[in-house]
Amino acid sequence: MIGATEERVRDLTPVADADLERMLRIRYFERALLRLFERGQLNGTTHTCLGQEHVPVAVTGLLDPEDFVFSNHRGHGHFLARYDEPHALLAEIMGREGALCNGVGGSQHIFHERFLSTGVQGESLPVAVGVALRLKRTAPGRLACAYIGDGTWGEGSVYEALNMAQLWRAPLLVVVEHNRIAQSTPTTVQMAGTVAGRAAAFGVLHHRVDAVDVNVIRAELAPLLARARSESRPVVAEIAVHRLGPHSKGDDTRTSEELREAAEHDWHPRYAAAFPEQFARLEEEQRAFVERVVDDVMIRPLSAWERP
Amino acid sequence: MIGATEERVRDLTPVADADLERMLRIRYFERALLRLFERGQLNGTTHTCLGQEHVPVAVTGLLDPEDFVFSNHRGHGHFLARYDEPHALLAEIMGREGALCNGVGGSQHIFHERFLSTGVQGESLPVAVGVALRLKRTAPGRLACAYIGDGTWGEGSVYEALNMAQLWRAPLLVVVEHNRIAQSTPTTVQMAGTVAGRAAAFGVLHHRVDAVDVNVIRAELAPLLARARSESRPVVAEIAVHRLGPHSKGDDTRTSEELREAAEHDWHPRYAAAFPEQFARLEEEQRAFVERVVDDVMIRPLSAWERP
Amino acid sequence: MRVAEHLNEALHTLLAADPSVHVLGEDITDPYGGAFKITKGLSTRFGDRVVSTPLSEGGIVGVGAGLALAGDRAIVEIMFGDFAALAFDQLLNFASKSTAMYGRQVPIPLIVRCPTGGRRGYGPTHSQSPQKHFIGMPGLALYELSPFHDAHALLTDMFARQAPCVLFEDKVLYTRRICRDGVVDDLFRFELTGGWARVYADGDLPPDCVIIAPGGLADRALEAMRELLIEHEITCVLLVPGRLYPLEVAPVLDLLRSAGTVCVAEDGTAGGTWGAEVARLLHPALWDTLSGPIRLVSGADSVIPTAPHLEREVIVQADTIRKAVLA
Amino acid sequence: MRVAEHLNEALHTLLAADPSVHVLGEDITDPYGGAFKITKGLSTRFGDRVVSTPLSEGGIVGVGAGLALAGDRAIVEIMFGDFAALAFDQLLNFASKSTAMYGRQVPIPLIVRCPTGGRRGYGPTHSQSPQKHFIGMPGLALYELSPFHDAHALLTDMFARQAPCVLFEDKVLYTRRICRDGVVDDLFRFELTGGWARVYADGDLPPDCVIIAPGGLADRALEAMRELLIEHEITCVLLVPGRLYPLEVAPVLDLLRSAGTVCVAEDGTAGGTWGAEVARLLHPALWDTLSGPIRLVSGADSVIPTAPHLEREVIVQADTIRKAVLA
Ligand SMILES: Cc1ncc(C[n+]2csc(CCOP(=O)(O)OP(=O)(O)O)c2C)c(N)n1
Ligand SMILES: Cc1ncc(C[n+]2csc(CCOP(=O)(O)OP(=O)(O)O)c2C)c(N)n1
Ligand SMILES: [Mg+2]
Ligand SMILES: [Mg+2]
Repeated sequence: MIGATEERVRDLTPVADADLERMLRIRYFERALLRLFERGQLNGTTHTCLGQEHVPVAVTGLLDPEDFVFSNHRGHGHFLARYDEPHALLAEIMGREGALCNGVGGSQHIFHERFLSTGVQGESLPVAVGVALRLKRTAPGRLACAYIGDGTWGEGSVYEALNMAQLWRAPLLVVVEHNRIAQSTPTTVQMAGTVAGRAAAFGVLHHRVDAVDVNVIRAELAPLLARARSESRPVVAEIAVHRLGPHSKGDDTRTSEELREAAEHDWHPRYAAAFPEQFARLEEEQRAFVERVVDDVMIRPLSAWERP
Repeated sequence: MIGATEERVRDLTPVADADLERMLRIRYFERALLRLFERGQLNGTTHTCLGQEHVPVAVTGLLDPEDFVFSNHRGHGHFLARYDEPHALLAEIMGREGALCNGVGGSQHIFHERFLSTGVQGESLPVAVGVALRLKRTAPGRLACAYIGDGTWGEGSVYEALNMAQLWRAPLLVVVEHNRIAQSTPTTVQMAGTVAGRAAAFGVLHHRVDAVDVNVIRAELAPLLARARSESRPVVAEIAVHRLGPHSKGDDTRTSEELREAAEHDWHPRYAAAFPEQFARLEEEQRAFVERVVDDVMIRPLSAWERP
Repeated sequence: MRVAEHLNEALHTLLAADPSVHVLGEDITDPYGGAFKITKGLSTRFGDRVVSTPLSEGGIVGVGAGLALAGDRAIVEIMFGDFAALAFDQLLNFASKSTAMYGRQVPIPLIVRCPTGGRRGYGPTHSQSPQKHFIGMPGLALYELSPFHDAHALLTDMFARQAPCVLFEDKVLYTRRICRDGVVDDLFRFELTGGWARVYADGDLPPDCVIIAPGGLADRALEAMRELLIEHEITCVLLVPGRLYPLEVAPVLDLLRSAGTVCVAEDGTAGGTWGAEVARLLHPALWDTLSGPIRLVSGADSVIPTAPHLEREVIVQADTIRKAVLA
Repeated sequence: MRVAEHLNEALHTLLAADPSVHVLGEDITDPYGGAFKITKGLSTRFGDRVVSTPLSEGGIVGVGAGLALAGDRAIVEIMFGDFAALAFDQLLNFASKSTAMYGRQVPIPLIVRCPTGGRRGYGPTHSQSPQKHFIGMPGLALYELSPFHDAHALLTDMFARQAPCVLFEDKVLYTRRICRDGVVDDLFRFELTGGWARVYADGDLPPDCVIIAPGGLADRALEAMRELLIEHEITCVLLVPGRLYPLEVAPVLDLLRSAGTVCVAEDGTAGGTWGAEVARLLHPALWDTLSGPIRLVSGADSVIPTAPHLEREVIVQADTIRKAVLA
C-alpha cells in the first residue's frame, strides 16, 4: 500500500504553479459551494467537480482563446480553468451583482465569451458541430470543445452529432470525463461497450488517458488536438476520473468502499505528497483567495435582470 | 462480362418453390403498385422494395410465428413474405374493403397479428426493445425483429435502443437492408463508418451478408438468430442489397450508370437464368395471381372506419 | 403524509397488485430511489420490474410503449419534465398515434411521469411546466397530481384508458401534505366530484369567482382565496381537475354558471396555454352568465431564471391570482 | 407562379444576398432538390452552403442552432413537419431558450422549415399540422406561408428577429398559385397590412363575419366565403397572418370590432389549438362587439387516415368553415 502510494507520488511530473493553482482554486471553490449549501446560503442545485479538477486544467492548457467550449451540468471547473473570474461565477450561482448571466442561468447555464454550458445532457453536441463548422470556415485551426460525462452517451444526440462531425470534418473535440457513474447509476449498467468503441463506430479518433498528472494528460492529448485542428476532424478524448463528492449535494448513495476507492484516486493528496512546499504555498493562497471571493460576493446586492 | 454472369448464375443454390414464389409475388405486387400509380389509380405515396424482395423472404424463413416484426416505410415485402394476404395489403394501400387497417394506416402503417410498421424512421427500435423484453419473459426463445435501412442509422433512437438492448439482453434482431442510398442520398455521405462498427460499439453481434441467394442468406443468418434466441441478446444482420426502383415513385435521380449497376445485382434475372423452368412456371403463376389480386381489390367498395 | 410519499405508496400498491406493471427511469432504483424519491423501495420489493435506465428519454418512452404494446403496463419516469421534449416524437408519433392509426383501438397502457415546475432554483431547463405542449395529441391524456386526488385512483384511471397518459407532478407539491377527509385547513373544505376537486370555504353560497387550476397551483390558489375572502370579502371556489386533457367540464358547469367570474391559473409560460383550452370549452357554455372573458393566469412569457428573486418575477404567485380575480 | 417556386426563388435571393446563410436538410441538394423541390438549384448555385444531411432531425436543428450561435444564419428543412417532434428538445430547450437564459439577448438566427398538412394521402405520420405544439415557447416565433405573403419578406423578417423561428408550409399550398397585385380571383381582392393579409370581396362594407386562418387554409376559406356570399349573402373577410405566434392583433382590431362573428380556422387536430390562443387574445378586446364566442374550426380529434375518403372526414374542408360561419 505504502509502496503503491510512493510509486504514484514518484509518478507525478513537476507541476507548473499556474496549473496547480488552478486545480486548487477549483477544489476550494467547489468546497465553498457545498459549505454554503449546508449553511442554507445557496439555493437550487449544483454539481461540483471534486476529484475531476485536473481535467479541465489539463485540457484548457491545450485550448486557444478562439476555441469555443461547451460545458455541462458539472461545469464550474471547466469555467474556472479557462477564465480568471471566480467572482463572476460565484455571483452567478448566488444571483448577485456581477454575475456572468445576471443570475438567470445559475450553475448550469453559463455563457461567457466563448464558453457556453447547458443543463440538458447531450443537447450541446450537435450545437457544437455547428459551431465547429463555422470555425472551420472563419478561423481554421480553431475547434469546438464539448465536455460530456460517460452517462451522456445514453443520449441519441451524441451519435447524431458524431456522425455529422465525421462526415463534414468538423473540428470538434469531445472531452469525456469518465467518472464511472451517472448521478447514482454505475456506468456498467448504463453503457454497453466502451467509449472507444463508440468513437470507432464513426471513424472518429479516440484517445483514453488514465493519468491524473496534468502534464501527462496534456502530453497525451496534444497530438489528438493537433490532428483535430490540422486535419479538421472530430476527436474524442476520454479521461478516466473519479467523482469524489456527491452527484449534486447530499445525494451520494455509494458504499463507503466505493467512496474510499474514489478518494484513493484523488489528485489532491498525491500532489500534496509529491510537491509538499509548492503545494502548501499554493493551497494556502487559493484557500484564502476563494474565501475572499465568497466574502466579497456574499455581501453583494442581488443581481438585476432586464427581462426581454 | 459473360463469364462473370455465368459465375453468378452458377453460384445460386437450388431454390424452394415457396421462396421463389414469394420473391416473385412481391416483385409483381410492387410492379403493380407502380403501374397503378402511373395510371392515377393509387393516391398518396408508396415505397416499393424492388430488388430487395429476397431479404424478407430469407429472413422470414428464420422467424417464428410468435416473433414480433417491426417494419418501416419500405415494408410490403416484409409483410408479404410473412403473411399470405396480398389482398388485404393491397386493400389497405387502396383504402378498400378488407384492408388490414381499414385504410387508415396505408402503405406505411400496418399492424397485423405480430407485424407492425410505422413511417417515422428509427422510432420503432426502442419500441422493439420493449416488445423483446416482454417476449424474453413470456415466450423465451422468441425475438423482436426490426427492419431498418442504412439511412436510418442517422437517427439517435437507433443508438439509444442498441444500448438498452445490449444492457438488458433483449432478444432483438435488427435487419439492416443496406441498399447504399437513403431516398436520394448515397450512404457514403450519410454514414461515417460502417454498420458493423456501429454494432460493435455496443458489443452487439453483427453479421453482414453480401449474397442474393436466399438459401445462403438464411444459412449465414441462422447462427446469428440462434444466438439471439438462446442467449437472449440483440444482433444486427446487415444485408447488402440494391434498390432497383425509385425511392417512392418517379423520384429517382440516380445516373443511368448507377441504375445499371443496381440492375446488375438484381436477383430476378439471375434466378431466371439459373432455374429457367421453375422460374417461368412460378413467375407466370405469380404474375397472374397478382393481377387477379389487383382486379379483385380494385372493384371492392371503399373501406369503412369507425373513428374512435 | 406528503404528496411524494403518497405517490410512492400508490406505486407500491399498483405494482403489488399487478405483476404486469413495469417502471423505467433514470436513477429510480434503490438506494437512490429517483431524483425526487418517488420510486423509493420499488426496486427492492419488485426487482427486475423496476429498472434504472441510461440517459435516453426518447428511448425509454419507446421501450415503455413497446412493453405496453406487447401486453405489459409501463410507467416511465422522466427525471425532469423539461426532458419530455426528448420523448416528444415517441409520444406524438408512436405511442398516442398507434392507439388509432391501425384502424382499430390498440391498447397501449403507458404512463409517463413528469416532475414539473419551478420554485426550487433549478434554472431554465429544469423548472418548466410543459403541459401545454402536449395538449391535443389524439390518443394522449394528460393528468396532474394534486393534494386532493388519490394518486392510486389517478394511476388506475390512466391504465384503464389503455392509452398513453402523461402525469405531471409539481416538484414543490411533492413536499406538501395531502388533504384527506374533505379537510384542507382551518378555512377550506373540499370534495371530489366527477374527477374534480371542489375546494370552498362555505359550500352553500354561490361564489363570486371560480378559480380553475391544476394541482400544482393549489397552494397558491388557496393562499389567494384566503386573502380574497378575508381582506376583500370575495368568495372563491377552487376547481382542480385530475385530468387536464381531455377535460370534462360537464360536472362543474352548474357551479361555473353560478359565478360571474372565472379565472384559470396554471404554471407554464404565457401563450398557447392550458387555460386557453379551458376557455375554449367554457366560453360557449358560459357566454350568458359570464360578466367578462375568462381570466387567464400563467407564468410570464419568459425563461425561468435560477436566482429566486428573479424566478419569483416570472412564476405565478398567490398574488398573481389574487390580482387576476380583483381585476 | 406556384407557391413552391416562389419560395424557392425567395431562398435563392436570400442565399445570393447573404453569404452567411446556410441550408441543411435531408435530400435537399440537387438534382433531388428536396422532397418538395423547395431547395432546387440551391446546392448547384451555392455549393457547400447547402447540405444534404443524414436522417437526424434533432441533430440538424442543433447544428443549425450552432451555426446561428457562432455568427451564421441557418435554415433547416424538416422533410415532413411531423418529424419536427424529433427536434422538439433542440427548439424548446436549446435554440429558443438560449436567446434569453444567459441573462442577455443572444442572437440565434435560425429558421426551421416544416412542410405540413394532409390532403396528399401520406398517412398519419406524414400529414400533421403540428403548429399548436410549438406555441408559447418563449423566444420562438411561428410563421406560416400563404398565397398572399411574399416569402422573401417573411424569411427576412424571421432572420431579423435574431431568434429561432419555425416556418410552416402547407404541402397542398405549394402547388397553388401565388396571389399578387391585390388580386385573388374574379371575386376576391386582398391587401397586406401590419403583417396580415386582408382578403375581401367588397372592401367598404363591414363584413358579417371575419375568418382568421393561417395560409394553408386560404383555399378552403376562400371557397367557403364564395359560397357564403353567393348562396347565403353573407359577407366575410379573411385575415391571414404571416406570423402565427406571437400574434399581433392590433392591426386588425378595428376590422374585427366591426363584425359580430369571428371564426378561426386551422388545420391540426382539435384541442389546445392555435385558435384557442387567438381567442385568448381577442375575447377581451372584442367582448362587447361579439355576438357570441369566437368560433373555432380545426381538424378532428383524430389521427389522419391515409385513404382519401377517410382523410376527408377529419380534415377541415371548405364546408367545415362554411357551417361554422352559418352556425
Ligand atoms: C437529458 C437529460 N437527462 C437527465 C438529466 C439529469 N442528469 C443530470 S446529470 C446526470 C448524470 C450525468 O452523468 P454523466 O454524463 O456521467 O456526468 P457526471 O454527472 O458523471 O459528470 C443526469 C441523469 C439531464 N440533465 N439531462
Ligand atoms: C424520422 C424520419 N425522417 C425522414 C423520413 C423521410 N424518409 C423516408 S424513407 C427515407 C430514407 C430512408 O433511408 P434508408 O433507411 O436507407 O431506407 P431505404 O429507403 O433505403 O429503404 C427518408 C429520409 C422519415 N420517414 N422519418
Ligand atoms: Mg459520469
Ligand atoms: Mg437505404
